Amino acid sequence: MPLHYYLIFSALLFAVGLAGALTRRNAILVLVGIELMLNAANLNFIAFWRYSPDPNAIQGILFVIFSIAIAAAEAAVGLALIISIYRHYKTTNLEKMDSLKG
Amino acid sequence: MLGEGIIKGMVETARNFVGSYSDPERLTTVEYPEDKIPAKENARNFPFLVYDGDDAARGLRCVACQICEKECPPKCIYIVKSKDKKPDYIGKPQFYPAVFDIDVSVCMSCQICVEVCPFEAIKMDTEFELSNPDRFGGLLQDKHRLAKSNEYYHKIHETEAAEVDARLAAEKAKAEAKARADAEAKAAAAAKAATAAATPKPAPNPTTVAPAK
Amino acid sequence: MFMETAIDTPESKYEILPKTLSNGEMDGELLEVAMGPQHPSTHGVFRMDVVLDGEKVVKLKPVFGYLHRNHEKIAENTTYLASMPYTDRLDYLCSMTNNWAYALSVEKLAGLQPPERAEYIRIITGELTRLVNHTCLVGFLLQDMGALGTPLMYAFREREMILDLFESLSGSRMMCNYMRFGGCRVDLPAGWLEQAKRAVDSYSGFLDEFEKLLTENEILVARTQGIGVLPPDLAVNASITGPMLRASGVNYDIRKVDKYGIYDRFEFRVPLGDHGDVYDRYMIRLLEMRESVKILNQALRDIPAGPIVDPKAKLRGFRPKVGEAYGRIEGPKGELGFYLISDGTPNPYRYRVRPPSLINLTVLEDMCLGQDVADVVIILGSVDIVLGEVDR
Amino acid sequence: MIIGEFFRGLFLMIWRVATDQPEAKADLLAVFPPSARPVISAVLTVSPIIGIFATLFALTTLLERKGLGRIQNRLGPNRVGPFGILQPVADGLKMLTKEDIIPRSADALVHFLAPVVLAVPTILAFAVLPYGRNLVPVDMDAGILFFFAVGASTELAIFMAGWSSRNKYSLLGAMRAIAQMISYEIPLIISSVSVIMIAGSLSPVEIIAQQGRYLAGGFVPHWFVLTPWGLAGFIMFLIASLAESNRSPFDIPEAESELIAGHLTEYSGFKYALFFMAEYFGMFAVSGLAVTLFLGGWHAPFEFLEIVPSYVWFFAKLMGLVCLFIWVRGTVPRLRVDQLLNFAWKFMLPLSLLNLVVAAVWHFTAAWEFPGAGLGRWLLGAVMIGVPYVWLGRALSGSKKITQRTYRFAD
Amino acid sequence: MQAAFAIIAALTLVSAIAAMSLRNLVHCALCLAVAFAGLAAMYLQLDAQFVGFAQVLVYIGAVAILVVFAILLTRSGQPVPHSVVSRSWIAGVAIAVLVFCVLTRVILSSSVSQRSLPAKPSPTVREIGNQLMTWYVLPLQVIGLLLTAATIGAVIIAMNERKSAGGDHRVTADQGHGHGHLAAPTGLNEGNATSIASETGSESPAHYPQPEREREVLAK
Repeated sequence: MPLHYYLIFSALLFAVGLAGALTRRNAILVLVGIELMLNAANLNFIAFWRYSPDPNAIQGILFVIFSIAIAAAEAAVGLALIISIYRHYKTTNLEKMDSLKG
Repeated sequence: MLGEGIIKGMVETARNFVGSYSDPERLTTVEYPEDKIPAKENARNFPFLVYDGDDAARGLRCVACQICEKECPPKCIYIVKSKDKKPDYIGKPQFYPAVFDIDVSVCMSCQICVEVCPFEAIKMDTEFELSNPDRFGGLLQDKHRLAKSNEYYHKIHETEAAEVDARLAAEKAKAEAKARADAEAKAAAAAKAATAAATPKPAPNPTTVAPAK
Repeated sequence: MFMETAIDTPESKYEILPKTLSNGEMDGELLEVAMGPQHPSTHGVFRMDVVLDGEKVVKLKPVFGYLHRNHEKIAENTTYLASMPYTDRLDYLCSMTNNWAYALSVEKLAGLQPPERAEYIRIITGELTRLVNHTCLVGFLLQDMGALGTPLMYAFREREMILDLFESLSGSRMMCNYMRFGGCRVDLPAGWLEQAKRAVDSYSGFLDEFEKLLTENEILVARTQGIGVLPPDLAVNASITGPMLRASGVNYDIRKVDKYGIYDRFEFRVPLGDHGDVYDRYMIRLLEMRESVKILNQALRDIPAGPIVDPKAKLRGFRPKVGEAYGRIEGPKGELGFYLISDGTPNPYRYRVRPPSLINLTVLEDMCLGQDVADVVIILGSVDIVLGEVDR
Repeated sequence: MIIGEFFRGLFLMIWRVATDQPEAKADLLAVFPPSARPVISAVLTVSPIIGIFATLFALTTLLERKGLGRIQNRLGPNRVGPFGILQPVADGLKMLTKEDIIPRSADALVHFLAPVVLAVPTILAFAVLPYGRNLVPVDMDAGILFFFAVGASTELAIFMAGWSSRNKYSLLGAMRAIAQMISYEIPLIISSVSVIMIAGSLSPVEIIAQQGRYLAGGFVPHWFVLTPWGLAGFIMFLIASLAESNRSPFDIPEAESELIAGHLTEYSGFKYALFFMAEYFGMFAVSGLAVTLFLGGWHAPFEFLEIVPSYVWFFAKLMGLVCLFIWVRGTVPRLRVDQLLNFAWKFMLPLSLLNLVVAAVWHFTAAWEFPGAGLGRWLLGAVMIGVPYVWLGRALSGSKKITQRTYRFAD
Repeated sequence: MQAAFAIIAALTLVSAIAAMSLRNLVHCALCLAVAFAGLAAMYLQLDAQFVGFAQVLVYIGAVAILVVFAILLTRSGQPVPHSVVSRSWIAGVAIAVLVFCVLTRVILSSSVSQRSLPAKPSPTVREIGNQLMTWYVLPLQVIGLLLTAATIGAVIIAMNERKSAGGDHRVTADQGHGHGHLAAPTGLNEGNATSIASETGSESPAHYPQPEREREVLAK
């Protein structure tokens, strides 16, 4: 199975995540979209590693492990921020969080 | 140290676990339909009517005085007094209950009817297996189902029944003695003797005893 | 949410009340839960409308009356004697003390004096009832705490012996209907005293076992200490009585105060707690059981022979003279009193029960605010209510 | 002909499994065409696992009810069949014939999917456990990681159950369940990391192989539980696995006296049975992992007992742990949520991290050569974990000022 | 191989689209979990076991749960009255489609993408660990630091700010909703308790001595 199947699938996933992040009103779903995009990128790393001429060079895997760790940290902080914002504005609708004043 | 109390508790439960095999005293469970706890002598469940002799219809002690009907806290007794009279154990003509119903589903087994009955006619049964598919009719006990012999009463409440019998016998003897004495005296006093016969304990005429309300 | 651990600040209980509650709006983060009437641990048909912030209680409203049976009005329409079996059903765990309190008030009304032996029997059955009640209570309390039946089953195992005693005495295990105005209904059957002595002797062993099982258990201690604190001044103002009041450190026991019956002849002490929390209420009950065992040992030793009913007492046609009386005893749950007004007829003109369960329940919200849902259950358990008595 | 071969293969398979021989399935698989072999092989592996654990589940429910009954001085179920042995069958029939109620306002699809989603990972977790000398369904290089990964995905199922029921108790129960499972997953994983560190492998087979030696003439097994860090890790693993499988005293999510039944409140019939089964399967899986990591897996306690088939030891140890769980359940009351989380974060987590250090010290003191070095090592490890245990325990209970109270008596 | 890829890809994609387009946020989160699981399956299919399991452990076991928690804590589970997408959704979709087209163009034009599958590699966990502890030890430390910082930061951000929120959340006991009904006047001490007892009882207050301070040790 050629590599570009995976790459196109990954691009599709990335586009879905991007579309969600750009269009949804809810802050949580925007974060979810970003997570999807990150995952699509991870898939690329794995696919390239698997199809690389020397699969025993495992940089691709290590990159994904680091990326997963960062994504987890990002999700935790991002969601904490959203909860904090919700406490303040009583909404998670991004279009209503339009004032800088508290 | 943390965990000490929990370990102590676990030792205790282990002791009970082993104990339930080695020491059957610990198991209070009785496997009901096969084993039954023998009824205590004072046990009470639902009332029944005592009759003397063999014939339930003739020997019924109840004179339909309706005291129990009035005193019954949940009002589960229904009595209709007869039109005619029949002789009681002394031989005196008394009314008898034409209808005597107890709704067991309402009865709360308080024994007050037994305590207030002046004629020792209603007593508590120890029978409790009365479950019935018919919720209304099956639990409404009429005179025929309620009537149980004095022998049965002796069987379930030995001491109490013996006392009751002794008391009734004494009263009967007293009444007979009095009747004999009176008969020897005057024929004119016979009517008066009849009223005096039962003065000590059982009231001569139920209607005068029933609390006027 | 799971990162916020243990905000345990009972003193700030008023601080966390959101303003929105008072004008009927619910804050977005609050959750209103109706605990009951069909809930496994409300000890009957009882409802608590709880407003929760996460798991913390910010408002609690007890709702009762589901079991209302019109007890007082029924009693005003039947004879004095016919109310006696109904008192069994008030607090159905301790019918003997209910009977006693009612008999006591009728005796006050009618001027009856139970004979010596009857008084002893009353003390014996009353203290046995206290054992039954407290045993059940600690069992249920630990069941509410999630100890999955083990303490409850041990408690029931011991209770069984006392119920057997009650059955052979009065004919019924729970609905004893045993006391009568001016005495008791029947005399003790042969061998009863020996059986009672055996039961009482084995009770200390059971209490030791029970304490070993759980009193030192870290989980129990952590669950109960400092939970549901009832300060003594609040307890007195809310007219809390019984073990709950004594757990708050107020020395008030009607057995000592009124010396009703012949309690002045017995040596016993009244245990008092210092913290007024659930743990104290639990321990006070265990300690009270030990004191009850002491009283029982004395009473079973000293009981005299003699009649059991005041000869002046009448079963049929009982009409006390015009007047009023309030008889009260130290029931296992608190002060149980019956207030009666007689107008000379066979029925009381006014009949009123002072139910300790209901009055002890009034401080439930004050004890529960700021605690967890899980604590509400054990606080309710430590109040020791029986819904038959609360709703009447 | 084919049928004869089939039965010969079947017989050989059973014989080889029973006598601990490798390649049990080979002859039976040879009967089938090569293209069908992977599927047949998988079926031959999966069906006995599910069958055995389903039977074990039935037996354990009976054992639990009987054992709890005896602990509570009751008789336990004794009506269905001799000594109540058929009680699980009766329970199962009852569950299956009960009406399946879906609340009107519930999210029907999620409500339906929740038990399925819960059951799948719990069964998957059985895939990596070695049940006997040559009985391991999937010998995976990252087997332990797989176990924890599938274990982590059960949380979502519990959330689905709680949320879709549209019941406040269910939701509260689900929130509690998630908080609890996430908190206890960390000590669970960290306490097994000490074993992974010492063994230097994530493969259960390898970990068991490292515990296969015997000391002192074959009477002291080289199990990890017999080292200070192993003992501490084992106890912490057990506590955390009690919490992971929602067993008393950590049965907070379905706390009967508080939340009716938590996330199970709105479930009935077969779905409820699935939840119930998944809970027990989870308990088996996590006990099996405890056996694998700390108790030497399928190895016999003494060398001369190695002649007994290895799977007997595995299941004996497993049932021993299950009995311990039942015993604990019969004794202790339930913790409160915040206490439970406090316990996880303030006690279990530091202690399990410390246990890693102790394991490292143990590893590096292996080179000690002086007389009494073994004992010295042991004592060093025990002190290193014991002192913080006492100290942390005191700190944990000290925050609530738990003291032996005294009571006044008034005359 | 192809079939497995097709099934996994379709499942992942459908659930990803569902996660981004459903109205009910909890459904979105659950679909997201399915998408993550599909990606994990795809990693397994690409012989990256360790990463696949790590994906399940982290994404399904933690991130999806966090998302669900955030949804519950912000009460976003209820359906919203207005549209779920923003006013500029057409632009957003257009950008996404554009990005996809560009990416596809690049992928298809690259020679790398036509590479076929080499022999199955066997990266053991031990190897990954060795790499992490030797060549990649600095990134590992940095990641550790980042995770610690993120944990602390998340806790601080999400911490309950009621204590600082001040007045508008506070009510006093009296204006509350009937909490004061049993609140005792301050200063009622045990002496008052005694006097109350003496009112109801028939004996004089002298008979309610404060219990002797005899302290009995509970332990027997």
